[in-house]
Amino acid sequence: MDFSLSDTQQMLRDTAARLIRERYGFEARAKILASADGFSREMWATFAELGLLGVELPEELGGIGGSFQDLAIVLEAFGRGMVVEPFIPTVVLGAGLLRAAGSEAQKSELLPRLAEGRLFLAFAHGEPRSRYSLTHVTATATGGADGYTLDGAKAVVLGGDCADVLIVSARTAGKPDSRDGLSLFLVERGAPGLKIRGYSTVDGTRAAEVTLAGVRVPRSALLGPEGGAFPFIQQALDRGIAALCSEAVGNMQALNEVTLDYLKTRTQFGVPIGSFQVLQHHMVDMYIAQEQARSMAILAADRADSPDAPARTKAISAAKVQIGRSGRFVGQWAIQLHGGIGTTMEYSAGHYFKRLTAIDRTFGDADFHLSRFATLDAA
Amino acid sequence: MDFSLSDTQQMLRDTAARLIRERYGFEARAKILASADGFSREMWATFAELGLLGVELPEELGGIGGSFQDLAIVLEAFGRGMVVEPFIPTVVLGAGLLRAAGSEAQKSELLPRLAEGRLFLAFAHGEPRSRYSLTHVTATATGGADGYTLDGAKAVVLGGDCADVLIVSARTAGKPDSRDGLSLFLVERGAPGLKIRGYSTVDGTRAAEVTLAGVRVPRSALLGPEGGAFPFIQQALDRGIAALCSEAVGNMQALNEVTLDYLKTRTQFGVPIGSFQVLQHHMVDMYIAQEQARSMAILAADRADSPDAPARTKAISAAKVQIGRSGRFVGQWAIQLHGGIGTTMEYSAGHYFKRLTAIDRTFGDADFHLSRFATLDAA
Amino acid sequence: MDLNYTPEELAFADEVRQWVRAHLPPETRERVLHHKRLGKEEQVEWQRRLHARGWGGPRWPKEYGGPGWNSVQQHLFDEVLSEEGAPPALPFGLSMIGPVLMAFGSQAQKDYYLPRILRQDDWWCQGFSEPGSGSDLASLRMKAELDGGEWVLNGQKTWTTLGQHANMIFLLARTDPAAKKQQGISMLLADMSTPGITLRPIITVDGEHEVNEVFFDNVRVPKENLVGAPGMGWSYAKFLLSHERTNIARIGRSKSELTRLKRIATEETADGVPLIQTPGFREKIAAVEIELMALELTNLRMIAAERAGQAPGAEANMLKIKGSEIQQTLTELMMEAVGPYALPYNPEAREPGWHGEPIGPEYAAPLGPDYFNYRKVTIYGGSNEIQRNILAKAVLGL
Amino acid sequence: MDLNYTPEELAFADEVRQWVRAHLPPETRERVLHHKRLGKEEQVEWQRRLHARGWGGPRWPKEYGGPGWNSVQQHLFDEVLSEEGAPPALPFGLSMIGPVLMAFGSQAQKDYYLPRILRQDDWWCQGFSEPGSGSDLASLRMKAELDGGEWVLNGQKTWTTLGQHANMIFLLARTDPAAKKQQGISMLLADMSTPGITLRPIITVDGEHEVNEVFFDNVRVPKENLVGAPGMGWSYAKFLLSHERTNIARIGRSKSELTRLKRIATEETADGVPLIQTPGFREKIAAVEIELMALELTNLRMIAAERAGQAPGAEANMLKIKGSEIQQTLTELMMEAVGPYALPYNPEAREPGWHGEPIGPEYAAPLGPDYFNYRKVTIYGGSNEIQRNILAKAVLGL
Repeated sequence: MDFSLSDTQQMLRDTAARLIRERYGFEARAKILASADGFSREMWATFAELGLLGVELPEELGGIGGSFQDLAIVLEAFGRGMVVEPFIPTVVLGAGLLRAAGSEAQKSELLPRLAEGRLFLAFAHGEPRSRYSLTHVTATATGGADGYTLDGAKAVVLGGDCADVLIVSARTAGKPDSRDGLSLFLVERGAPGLKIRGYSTVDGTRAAEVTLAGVRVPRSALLGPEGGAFPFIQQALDRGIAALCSEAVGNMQALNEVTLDYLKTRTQFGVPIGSFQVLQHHMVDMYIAQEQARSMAILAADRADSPDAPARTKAISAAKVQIGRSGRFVGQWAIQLHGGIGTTMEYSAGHYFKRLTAIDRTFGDADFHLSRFATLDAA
Repeated sequence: MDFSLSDTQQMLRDTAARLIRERYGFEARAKILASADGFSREMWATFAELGLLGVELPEELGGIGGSFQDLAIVLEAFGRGMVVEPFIPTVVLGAGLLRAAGSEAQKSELLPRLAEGRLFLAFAHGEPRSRYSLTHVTATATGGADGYTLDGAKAVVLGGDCADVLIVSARTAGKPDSRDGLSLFLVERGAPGLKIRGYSTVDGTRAAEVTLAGVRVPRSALLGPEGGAFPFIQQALDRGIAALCSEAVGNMQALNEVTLDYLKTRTQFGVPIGSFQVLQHHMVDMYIAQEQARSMAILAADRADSPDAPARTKAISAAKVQIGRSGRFVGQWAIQLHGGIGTTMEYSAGHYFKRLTAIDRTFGDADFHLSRFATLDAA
Repeated sequence: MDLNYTPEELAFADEVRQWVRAHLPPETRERVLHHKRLGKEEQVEWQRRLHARGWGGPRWPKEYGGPGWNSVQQHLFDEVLSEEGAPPALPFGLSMIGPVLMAFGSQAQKDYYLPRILRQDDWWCQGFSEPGSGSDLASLRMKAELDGGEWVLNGQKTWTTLGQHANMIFLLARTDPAAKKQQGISMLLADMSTPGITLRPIITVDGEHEVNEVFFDNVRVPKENLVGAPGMGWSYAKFLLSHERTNIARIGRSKSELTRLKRIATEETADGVPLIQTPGFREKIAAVEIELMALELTNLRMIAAERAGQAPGAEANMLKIKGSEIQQTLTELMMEAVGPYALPYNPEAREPGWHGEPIGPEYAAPLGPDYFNYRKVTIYGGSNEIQRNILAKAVLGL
Repeated sequence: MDLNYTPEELAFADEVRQWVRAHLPPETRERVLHHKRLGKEEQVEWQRRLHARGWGGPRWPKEYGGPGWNSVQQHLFDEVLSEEGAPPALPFGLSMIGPVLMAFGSQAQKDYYLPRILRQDDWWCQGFSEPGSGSDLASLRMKAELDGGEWVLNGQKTWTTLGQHANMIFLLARTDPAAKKQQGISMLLADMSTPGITLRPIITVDGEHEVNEVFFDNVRVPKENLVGAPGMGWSYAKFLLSHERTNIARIGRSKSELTRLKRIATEETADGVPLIQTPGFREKIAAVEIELMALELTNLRMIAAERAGQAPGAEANMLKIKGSEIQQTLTELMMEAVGPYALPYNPEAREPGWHGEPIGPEYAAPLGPDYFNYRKVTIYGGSNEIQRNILAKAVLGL
């Protein structure tokens, strides 16, 4: 048992922390949000330069050959900065799926570009009626040896707005809610029949509604085995959840610091409001919520790449429940302790709160994962 | 809309309050608990003298012809006193069932005795595996024109310990969980084959496990229509719940008063502990919980005898949820605010807490009724 | 004891309902029920229609143009209007400065301002909070100095709701710098177009412009714009805040929001089952519905006590606490109900004239922002922590 | 970072497990796991067996007869013993007065008392709380006056856990009445059989006799029974309470209680479905299981920090807060699980030798009483409110 950081991890932590501190302050982020893309391509190039896009990639593909735990260190720092660039869609989901399911040709074509910051990916899986279900896929892929035709609609595709290549899940067989018959396809932006409607999300990141109407892709666009994509999809989303957990911990810790600082400096009735016992106890409970969340984020990062799917999934669901509940508690109380100022755009607390709220809505909320955990447990 | 008390209600309130104040103090109650029966027959005689046993009964049967709301006034006072005599089993459930389902002969034989304090009743309905289900009855009654033979087991029969007559539910037809085929029977204490194992409950009232092995009863022991007892059972338990709600409000209010008094008089660190803001806010929330519970107890009493079963049942379930949640909150926090002293037998707070806990376990807990309410609502 | 309304009360409610259905513009109703933005003109027009019917000031006494209703009628009126999707009444004139002027204003102020409030000739806003004084109003620093026949105002106000629409402001300022905290504060009225007043929007995290900062730089207002006596502003403000409690539980509105939640939970599905039939979510809806039932009865008990001549004391603060918690739970459940579709930010969809294609279900657009917006209801009008302090002291004697 | 135990650590845990399985009397194990009462002899016998194996003081240093384990080994030892149903270690000697004597006792006290603690020759109890001083220990009033070669004790102690079994008590008394609150308090040891000491049971609401009042009426104890220096009792007590935090989260025990809850929820049914498969109850179990997983990891993080030489500060108080809340939730869910069978009160069923017919399921008898009993865990050892005060001050700087 060892909770200490490796040398690589310490290096990554320091690098990411310095970047956020020096170039991703509240004002800088506000400018990025107000830009045309809603994120910064320049910042993305900096991520590439610093090696943050290739943490998990092998050296021969331009990476540093690290683990998911190494990546989690970066994500925690990004949580503190509320980084809006499409890091989870591209690096955690996209690169993760390519590494797990891709052919050598697919990997060697795409992953070096990704490590260099020249490729955005997005995972187009959820559908308008799927809510948080992993298997409710009604998009279809027909054809075979000479390529496929894709039809369907994909909902709230994170990073879908700017993705160069979409990884689209579609049915080559099976009933709408079956685990069998799911396949993944690489679809280039600009493919005829592909429509991407981009938009901001409430927390300032970007997403898209995607429709596919007779989109033709070659046989080589198939990612992984035809009809056998479910385990890859499940693992990709488990990785996505683990990433959100680490990000949420950075977010919560920063929000707690801002709130604690406010309690110490804001005076009312002639004393700092942090001298009121009720506010002190809420702050203590927010700190405990953060530490409990941190423990579960560590677990999630440890398990994210485990091949033991049932155990992994159970740990990941447990972590998402804890993150959802802690994030809700910390977020709501941070606003309450701030009073009016916490509800304004000009102050960081409300933005952290929105991001924590969005994280709970992403890849299954606390109730969904509590139920999944309970079902796995009873099984 | 009118929340004021009628003259009868004011009279009942004053009578019951005086009785509790003068003769049912904490010490007096402790003596009653320590007695052989676990309750006071003398006290029961006093209830009879004061007319409290016949509030709902028509004058010709020895009552005062009042409503359930009138009875609720008495129950609230009894909640304050934590009265352990089998009032709900005898007066609310037993007399209620007799009035609703009984023949003129049954009523005129039993109800005057009951009003005079010479008859204890109990409703033997729940079974070892029924939990809170109203229809899970596996006890059977076979026979017909020349009488019935009863077989089965009844669980946690409130007041079963001292009942002179048990009202036993049994199947004359139908599957174990069906609404159809349920019948009620009057079974005299001492009937051959009837075994009553009495015991104390955690809150100091009395109950019994009842087994029936070939118990013979005459045809005239049938209470209400053969096979058609379900509506009577449902209404009886709705009345029982409404009674518990009123009792719980008296209980909560007394417990809050005791706790508030403790906060004002107990000093630590040189000041009354009620000067600590965290304890103040908990006390405020306990007060709010009590008032919300009071509102729902008023609703439950208003609806207890309504013939509109779906609307009644929904209101009763809502009330039981509120009572369960408020009672749990008030009870747990009352102990916490008291500290050690609240956990001792010598002090009233712990006894109120136990009674509130027992009330949540009786006739369906908050979760059971939340689910019932939600199901009725979606229907 | 009788929990039912009398036939007369039911007939009254029915009369109100029929009238509202006949006179509330359908597009206004639609916007209110679907949480789209309301235009200023729309709001003014509705108040004028109410006033024309004699219902412009449902809590006002007859002598000032009110209908002279009792507390049950006032409650029923609120309920029906909420259920029918009428725009919520603006409190600033009707329930804030109006009652203060009735109680403490000069005859001239009453004669001039009160009819204008009923007709919505003036849109009032409030100037109490300052950047340094949130819950602690007594620490305010805005100054008003008498110079010739005029008060000269200097300072800053904040959290001024809908100040962008207002032409009048009532405010607290320190007129006697030597006096101790609460003393030396006076209440003044100012025309928003007076030179020296500037307004800066505060954009809240939901992206909306609802509140403002208001700056006063040597703003000169007539001497007559003082309300009542100098130095009494603090006690008038307390009087005002106790009036603002009216309808603070917002039960009628929460009931219509509960209906909306159920409608959404009927549309939304998880694994093909409507959320409203899914254990878990179904029970969460039931839990808030029961809380709301209880609060409605608690409110009715207080209304009955009020009609019986018992002025509600600080117990009424529990209506604020529970009422605001219920409002927040409802917005949270609606956001939860749409799952991932709580994420898209689509403010255009809330514009009165927008007819674009929605992102996800058509009801989704306001749900995320409303959840963020409604965090305010446990903060404004005295945070719930302040409400508990008051209850602890006034009701429990702690 | 590696969340797995090392092979050496796993081998250690396995060694402990095998030994416990071979040496824990099955009937003791049964009673612990089913929440029946443990006899005094049974408790003593278990401690002696542990001691014979060299494991009598798992946190004690080698020089005083401990095994000299690191924090991970200590944690694993606690875990395994909890899981295997060993009687919980009595804290009074091992984790309370023992460490105080090691740090501050005279050589004679160490030589005499420490081995006796490991062998359980003495059963110690604690005399800190007084009727007037719960959380506020500094306000205590018990007096100790030096008279010749002896201290004369007068006063009253309360909440003395298992005092009915004890032959020795350590206590705080005021030796200098002139000194200010915390000063003037000393720590003393007394033989419970000294004339003038009387014990009165306190029966708690669950009907059990676990705590006592202890009265001192001119009780004379030798001068040598003073611990350390006079007037230093307050700081020794703080030292002691910080040691008592060890294993305060009681995670091993909560894990075995979770297993017990799941077993009960598998037996119990609602409408024929086992509770553990019923949505609602299933999710309640899952929620506490996740809380416990998180707390276990939080605890391991602190243990790792401790092994790395960082003494855990007040952050450890969060283990007490969360750990006690989880224990209470578990007792509450077990009580809920049995529904109406939480009502019968059947204390005989908890007696070691009882073999009567249970009322309802055989596991039901302790569930109601345990729920009532466990309210204490958020009260004793510094209530959770006090823990939050400490965290606010020491960790957050508020």
